[in-house]
Amino acid sequence: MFSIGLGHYLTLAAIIFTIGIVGIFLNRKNIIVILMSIELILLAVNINLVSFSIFINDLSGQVFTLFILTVAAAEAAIGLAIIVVYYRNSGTIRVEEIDKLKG
Amino acid sequence: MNFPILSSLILLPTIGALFIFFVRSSNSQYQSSKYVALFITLANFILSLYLWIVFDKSIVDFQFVEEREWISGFVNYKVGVDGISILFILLTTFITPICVITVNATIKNRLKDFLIAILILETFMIGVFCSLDLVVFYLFFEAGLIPMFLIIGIWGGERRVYSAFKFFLYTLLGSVLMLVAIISIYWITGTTDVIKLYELGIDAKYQNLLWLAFFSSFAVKTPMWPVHTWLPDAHVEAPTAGSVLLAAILLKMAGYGFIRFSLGLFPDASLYFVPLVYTLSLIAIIYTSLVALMQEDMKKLIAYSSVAHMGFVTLGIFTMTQQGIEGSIFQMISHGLVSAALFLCVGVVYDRLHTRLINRYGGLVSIMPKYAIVFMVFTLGALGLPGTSGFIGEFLVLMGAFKKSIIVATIASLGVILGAAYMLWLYKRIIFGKLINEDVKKMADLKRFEILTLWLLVLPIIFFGFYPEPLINSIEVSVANLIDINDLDKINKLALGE
Amino acid sequence: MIAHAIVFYIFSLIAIVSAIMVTVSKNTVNSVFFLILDFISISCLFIMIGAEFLGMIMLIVYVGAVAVLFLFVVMMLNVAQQKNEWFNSSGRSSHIPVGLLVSIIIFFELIIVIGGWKYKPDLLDSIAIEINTDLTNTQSLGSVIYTDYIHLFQLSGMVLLVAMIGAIVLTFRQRSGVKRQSYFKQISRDRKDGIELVDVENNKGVKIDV
Amino acid sequence: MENLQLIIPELFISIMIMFLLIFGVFKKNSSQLVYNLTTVSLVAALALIINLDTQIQSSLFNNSYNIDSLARFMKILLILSGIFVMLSSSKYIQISNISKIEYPILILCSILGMMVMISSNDLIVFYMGLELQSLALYVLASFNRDNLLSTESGLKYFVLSALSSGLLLYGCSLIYGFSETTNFNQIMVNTKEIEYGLTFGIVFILVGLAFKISAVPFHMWAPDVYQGSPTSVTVFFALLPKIAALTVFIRFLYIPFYELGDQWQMIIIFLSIASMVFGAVAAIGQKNLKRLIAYSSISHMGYALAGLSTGTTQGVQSSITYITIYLVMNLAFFSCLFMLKRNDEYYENIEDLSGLSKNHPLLSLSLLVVLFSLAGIPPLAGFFAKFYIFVAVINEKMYFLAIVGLLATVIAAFYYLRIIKIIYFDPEREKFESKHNLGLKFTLLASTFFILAYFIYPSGIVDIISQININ
Amino acid sequence: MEYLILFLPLIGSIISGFFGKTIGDRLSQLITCILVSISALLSLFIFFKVVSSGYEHNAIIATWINSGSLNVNWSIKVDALSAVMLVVVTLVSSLVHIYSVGYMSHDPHKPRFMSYLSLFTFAMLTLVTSDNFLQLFFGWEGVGLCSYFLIGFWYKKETANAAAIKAFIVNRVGDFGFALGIFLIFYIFGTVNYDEVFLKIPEIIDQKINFLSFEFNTIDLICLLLFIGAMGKSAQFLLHTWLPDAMEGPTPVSALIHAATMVTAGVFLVVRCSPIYEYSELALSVITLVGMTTAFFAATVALVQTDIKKIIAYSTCSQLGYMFFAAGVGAYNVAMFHLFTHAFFKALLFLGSGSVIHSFKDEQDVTKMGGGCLENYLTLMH
Repeated sequence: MFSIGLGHYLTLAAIIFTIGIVGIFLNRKNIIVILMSIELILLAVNINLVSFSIFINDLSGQVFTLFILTVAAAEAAIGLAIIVVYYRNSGTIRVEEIDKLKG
Repeated sequence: MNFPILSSLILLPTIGALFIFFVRSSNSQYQSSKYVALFITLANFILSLYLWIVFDKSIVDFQFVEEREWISGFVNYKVGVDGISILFILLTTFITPICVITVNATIKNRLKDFLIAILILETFMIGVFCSLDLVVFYLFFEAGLIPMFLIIGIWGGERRVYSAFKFFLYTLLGSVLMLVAIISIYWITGTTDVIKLYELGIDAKYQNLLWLAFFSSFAVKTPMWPVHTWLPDAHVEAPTAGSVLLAAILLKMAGYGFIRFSLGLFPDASLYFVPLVYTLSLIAIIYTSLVALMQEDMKKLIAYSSVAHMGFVTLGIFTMTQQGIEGSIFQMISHGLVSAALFLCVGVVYDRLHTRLINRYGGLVSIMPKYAIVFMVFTLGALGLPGTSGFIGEFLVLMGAFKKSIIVATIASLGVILGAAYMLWLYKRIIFGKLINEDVKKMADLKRFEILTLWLLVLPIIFFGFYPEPLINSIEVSVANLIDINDLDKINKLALGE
Repeated sequence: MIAHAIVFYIFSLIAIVSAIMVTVSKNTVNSVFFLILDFISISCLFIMIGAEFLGMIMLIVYVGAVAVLFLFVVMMLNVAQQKNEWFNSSGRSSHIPVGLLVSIIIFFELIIVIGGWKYKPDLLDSIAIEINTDLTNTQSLGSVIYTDYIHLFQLSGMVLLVAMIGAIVLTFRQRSGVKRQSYFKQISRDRKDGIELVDVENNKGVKIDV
Repeated sequence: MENLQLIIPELFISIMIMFLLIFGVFKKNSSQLVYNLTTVSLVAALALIINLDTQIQSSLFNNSYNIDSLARFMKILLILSGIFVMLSSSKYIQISNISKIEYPILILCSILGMMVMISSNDLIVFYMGLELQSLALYVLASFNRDNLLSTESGLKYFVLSALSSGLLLYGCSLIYGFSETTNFNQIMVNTKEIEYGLTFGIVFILVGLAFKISAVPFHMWAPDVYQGSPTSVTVFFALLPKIAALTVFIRFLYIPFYELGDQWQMIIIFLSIASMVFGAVAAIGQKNLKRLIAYSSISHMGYALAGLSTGTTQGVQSSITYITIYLVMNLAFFSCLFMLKRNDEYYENIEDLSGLSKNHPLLSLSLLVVLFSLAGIPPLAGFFAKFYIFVAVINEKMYFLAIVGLLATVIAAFYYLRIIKIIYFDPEREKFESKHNLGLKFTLLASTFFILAYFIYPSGIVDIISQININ
Repeated sequence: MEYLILFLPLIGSIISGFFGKTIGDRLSQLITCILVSISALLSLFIFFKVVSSGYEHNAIIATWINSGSLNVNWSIKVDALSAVMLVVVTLVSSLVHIYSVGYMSHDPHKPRFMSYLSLFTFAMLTLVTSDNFLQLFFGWEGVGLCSYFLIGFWYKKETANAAAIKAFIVNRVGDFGFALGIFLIFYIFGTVNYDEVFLKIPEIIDQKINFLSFEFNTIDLICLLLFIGAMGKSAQFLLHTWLPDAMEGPTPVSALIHAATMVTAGVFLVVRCSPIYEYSELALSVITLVGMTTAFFAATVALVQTDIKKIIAYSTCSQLGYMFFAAGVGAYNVAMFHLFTHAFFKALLFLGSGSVIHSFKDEQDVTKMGGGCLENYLTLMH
C-alpha cells in the first residue's frame, strides 16, 4: 500500500483513461468537453509511458511522451480551429445538434 | 493446328463489338453497324462450322487445345473442345446471327449498344463452352451476366428492372459457392486445369461438398426447381433476341457444366446425389408443366416449358448412361433451337400487336398462314413429336432414365403428355379459333427476314429429328469416355450384379 | 517511502477528482480550470517520479498554451453557460448506459492488465537508451532528441507547421472593407498629398474620395 | 548518416512543402501555380522513389525507419494515387472556391505523413507519421470552411480520429510497457510470452487502426466525412489514407505481433466480416453517391482485412493486390463524379445520374465498368482483386469467411446494380457539361482502361507484389 | 419400289403443302391423288409378290439413332403382315384422296387438306413398314399428328379444335404406355429391332421386374404397356373417348383415319408383336377382355347416338373390339382379316355418310334425316 510501485501509476492512468472515455461517451453538452476528454486520455497515456519508462529504465518512453505532448498541442489547436469554424457556420457546438450529415 | 482457332472464335465477336463501338453513331450507320455485327457473327459461324468439320470425332482427347500462361503460376488460359462442347459452340454461333437479324424489328432504340451487348455476350458464351480451366470457365460464366443484365434492363418490358435484378442476383448468388469450390479444388489438387483434374481425380471425401457448391450454381442457371423463378421473369421482360439467347444458350451453360464438371470431376458425389437431382428434375418436369398450362402470357408459358425441358436435361445427365447423357446433350441442342424459335415466334406477333397475352390473339392462321406453319413445327418440336429434334432428346433421356429407375422414367414420361397439352393449348388459342380481336386482323404475315430466321430454325429441327446422327456421332466418343473413365455405370453394374 | 506514498496519493486524488470534474462540471470554463489542475497534479507526479523535464514541459505546454487556448475558445464562442445535461438528455438515446458499461468493462480489464506486469530483466538488451542516472533528466533527453530521434524531432516540426497552417487557413479571414495600416503609404505621404483645396459650391457639398 | 539518400523522397517532399509555402505566400494569386507545382513535385518524388535501388532492404535511425520492398511499393502506389487525385480534382477545386495555396501543401504534408507511416518500424515513428497525416486531413476535411457540411465532417472526423489516436496510443503504451521497447522487430522478439498487457495493447492498437481504415464497428465517421467533405478531399480520403493504414496494419500484424497471431486473428476476422456485411447492407439505402461509396469502401476494407487475417504472406500479397485494384476503381469512380457538372455546380446524388447513358454514353460506360468491377463481376479487375483474396483465405481453410465474403458481394452487387439501373434504364435528364480538363479525362481513361483490360495480363501486378516479402 | 411406296405420298404432301398456293388447287389435288394411287398400285404389286413368292425384304434407308447400344434405323420392312397393311393403307388412302377432290370442292383450303392426307399416308406407311419399335413409334405419333391436323382442319370451329387436342392428348396417354413399353424392351433386350427382340424372348420368360412397386413378369409387363398404346390408338374402352369427338373432322378424314387405317394401328401392333404376346397369358387375357368389353360397350352406346358419324364411329370402336378379341384369343390371322375387310367397308360407310351429309346440307343428325332413305341409297350407289 505504501510502497508506491508501477502498479499504482498504471492504475491512476487507467482511472483517468476511463474517465476520459466516459466523458466522451456521456457528454451531451458541448464538443469542447469532448476535446478535453481526449486530452485526458492522452494524459493517461503519458502517465503510462513515463512510469513504464522509469521502471524499465528506458528513455524512449519519455521521448515518446515528449512527442505526444507536441502532437497533442497541435491537435488541440487544429481541433479548436475546426470548432470555431463550425460554430461560425451553425451557431452551436452542442453534440446532439451536430447531425446535418445523415444517411 | 498452329492457328488459334478457338481463341479467334472467342475474340472475333469482341473485335466486332469494338469496331461497332468506335464507329461514330448516326442513323445511317446504325444499319452499317448491324451489317458489321451480322458479318462478324456469320464469320464466326462459318469458323465454327469449319471447326466442326476438321474436328476428329473419333478421338477422345480434347482438340485444338491452346494453353497460355495467364495468372502466373496459378491459372493458365486453356481452351479446347471435345465432341460435347463443339456442339454448343456451334449452337451459339448459329443462334447469334439469327438474333442479329431480328434486331431490326424488335429493338427500337440504341441499336448499336444492343449489337455490342450481343457480340460481347457471344464471346462469353463461346468462352464458357471451350474453356478447359475452372477459373477461366468461371470467368466467362459470370461475365455473361453483364451483357444479359443490360439487355434485359435496357431493352426489356415494363418490369424489366425487377427481372434484370432478379436474374442477376439469383445467378450471382448461385455461383458464389462455385467460386469457393474452384479455389478449394486448386488447394486440394494444385491445379484448376480440367484435363489434369480428370487425370488426377479428386479425393472422394471432398467430392460431396464440392459437388454441392457447383450444383448451387448450375441449378440456378439451369434452372432447376425451386430456384427457377427468375427465368419466367427474365424471359418475359427480355427483348426477343435476349430471350432467344437466354433460352437457347445461357441455360445450356449449366447443363454443359453439369456434364463437364459435376460428372467429370465428382463422379462419386454425382452418384451420391442422384436421388436429389432426380427428385428436383421430376418436380420441374411435372410441376412447371402444370404451371405452364395455366399461363396467360405466351413468353411465360414458353419459359416454364423451358424449365420442364431442362428438367429432362438434368434427369438425363444424372442417369449417367450413354443414352441419358447423349439424350441430354441432344435435348439441349434441340431445346436451344426450339425455344429460340418459339421466342422468335412470340417476338413476331409481339412486334405487331405489342401484347403477349394469349387471349388477345386467336385465328392467326387465316391471316398469317406462313406463321402458322412454322409455329406448328416449333410447337411439335417442343412437345417432342417423333421426326423433330425434340423427340430424340426426350426419348433418349427417358430411355436412359428407364435403365436407372423405372418409376422415375414413368413419372418423367407423364411430362411428355403434359408438354403436349400445354403446347397444343397454346397453339390452339393463338393460331386457331375465330378472329375476334380487330387489331389482330390488321397483322401482316411474316416479313422476309422473319421467314428467313424462322426457316433457318425449322430446317435443323426437322433434319436432326430424322437424322440426328451428325450430332450424336460427334458426342458419342466423348460421352463414352466420360462414362468409362469415371466408371459412372457403377450403379447399373451393381444393380445387374444383384 | 511513506512521503512518496503520501505525495502520490494526494496528487493522484487531485488528478482523479479534477478529471471527473472536467467532464461533469456545469460550466465549461470550470472544466478547463479543472483540466489545468489535472495537468498540474500529473506534472507534479512526473517530477516526483524522476521525469522532471517532462513535468515542467507539461506545465508549459499544457497549462501555458493548450489550456489557455481552450479557455480562449470557450470564452470566444460564449458557450460556457450552456446547461449541463448529464443523464437527462433526450430520452431516446440509449448510449448512456451502454457507454457506462463499456467504460467500466474497459476499466476493469485495464486493472487486470496492470496486475500482469513484471519487470523482465532478460529483455534488458532490447532497451534502446538506458537512463543514465548521472545525467539530469533534461540532459539525457536533450542528448537523444537531437541525435537518435532527430528525424522525429524534425517531423514534429512538420506537425506544428501543419497545425499552424491549418489553424490559419480555417479561421483567418481577410475581411474586405476593413481599413488597414499601410506603412509604405503612410511613410511616403507628404504635405502635397495630404491637403487638397476645393471650392465648395453652395448647397452642393463636396465628395470626399478616400 | 550515410544512408540518408534512402529517404531522399521524403526529404524532397518536406523541402517542397516549405518552398511552396514560402513561394505561395509571397507570390499573390498563385494558388493554381502552387497546385500545379505540387503535382510536378509529386511526379518528381515518384521518380526519386523509383530511382532508389530496389535491392536495398535497409532501415535507418536505429532501425526505426524501414526502406524495404513493401515500403517502396506502397509509396509508389501512394504517390501515384496522389498524382492522379491531383490531376482529377484540379478543376473541382477552382469551381468550389477552395483554391488556396494551403490546399496542395496540406496534401503534401499528409502524403509525407503517410510515407513515414509506411516506412515506420517503430511505435513513435508510426505515431508521428500518423498524426502528421491526420492533422492535415482534419484541415482538409473542413477545408470548405464556409460550408456547414464540410466543417461538420471535419469536426466529426477530428473528434473520432483523435479518440482513436488516443486509444491507439494507450495500446502503444501498453505494448511499450510489456515488451519494453518501441521497435517493431524488438517487440516481436520480446513477445514470445503472451501476457494480458500485450493482448490489450494489440486490441487497442487494432481498434485505433480500424478507426483509421473505417472498419466496422469503427466506421461511423466514414459516411459523414465522405459526404460532407469537398469531393476533391473525399477522393483523397478514399484512396491515400487507406494505403498507409493498410501498410501499417500489415506491419503491425506481421512484424511486432506476428508471434501473437492467435490473439489478433479472430479480431481481424470479426472486423472483416462485419465490414463486408455491414458495408454492403448499409449502402443499399443511400441516396448520395459519396455516402454510398463510403459504405462501399467500408465493405472493400473488409475484403482487404480478410486477406490479412490469413496470417500468411500470400494473404498479405492478396490484400495489397486488392488495395491496388481498389484504388484504381475508386479513382475511376470519383473521376466520373467530377464529370457530373452543370453550370459550375457538381451533382452527387444518385438520382442525378438518371438516364445518363443517353446523353453521355462514354461516361456511363466508364461508370458501368467501374461499378461492375466494384461489384466484383468478372472479367473486370474487381473480380481478380476478390479472387486473390479468396484464394488466400480458402488456402487457410477459412471457408466461413470466404462464403460470408462472397455473399456480401452479392448484397453489394445489388446497390451497384441499382446505380447502373438508374444510369441505363431510367429516363434521361438534363445534360451535364461535356468539357473537362485533360487531367481528369486522362485519369478516367487510364483507370477505366486498367479495370477493363486487367484480365488480359493479370500476372503483371501479381508478379510485382509477390516480390514483396514482409519479414 | 418400297422407297417409292413410302416416299411418293410424302413428296405429294410437300408439294401440295408448300407450293399449294402457287400451283393451284387443281394441280395439287391431281398430284397427290396420282402419287398416292401409284403407291397403291405398287403396294398391290408387292402384295402379290409376297403372296405368290413369299417375298420378304428389309430395306434400310439410313441410321436414325445410334447411341451406345441403341441402334435404330429407318427401314422398310416388307413381309406378309406389312404387305397387307400396305395394301389397306395405300388403297383406302388413294380412294379417299380421290373422293375428297369432290367432297372438299367447296373448301378454300384444298391443297392443305390434300397435303395432310398424303402426309398421313406417309406416316402410316412408316408405321407399318417399320422394322423396329422406334420407327413404329414415329409413325404412331405421326399419324396421331395428322389426325390432330385433320380433326382440327376446320380451325374456326371451336369444337373441332377441342376435339383435335383431345384426340392428341388421349393418344399421348396411350403413347405413354407404349413408350414405357419400348423403354422396357430396350432395358431388357438392349435393342428395339423386332427380329432381335423376338429372338431373345425365350431367354427372359421367367424374369420378374418390379414396376411401381408391383412385381410383374417382364413379358407381361411389356405386353401390357404396349397394349396401353394400342388401346389409345385403337380407341379401346376407357381411351375411346376421343374417337367420337374426332368426327368433327371432314368426313374423308373419318373414313381414312378413324375407320380404315389409323385406328387399326393398335391391332397391327398387337399382331406385329404376337411373338411376344404368345408368351404372356396375362396380356392376352387382358386384350380379350378389353376387346370384348369395347365391342359390347361401344355397340350399346352407338344405339343411342343421333349423329350419323358418331354412330359409325362407335361402330368402328366396336369392330376394333372384335379385332382385339380375336387377337387376344390368338387368332391373329382372323384379326388381320377382319382388319382388312373392316377397313374397306367402314371407309365405304363413312364416305357414303359423307355424301349423305352433303346432300342433307351438312346435317349430321339422323333424327332429322327421316325419309331420306331413297336418296341415301342413291348416294351409296353412286
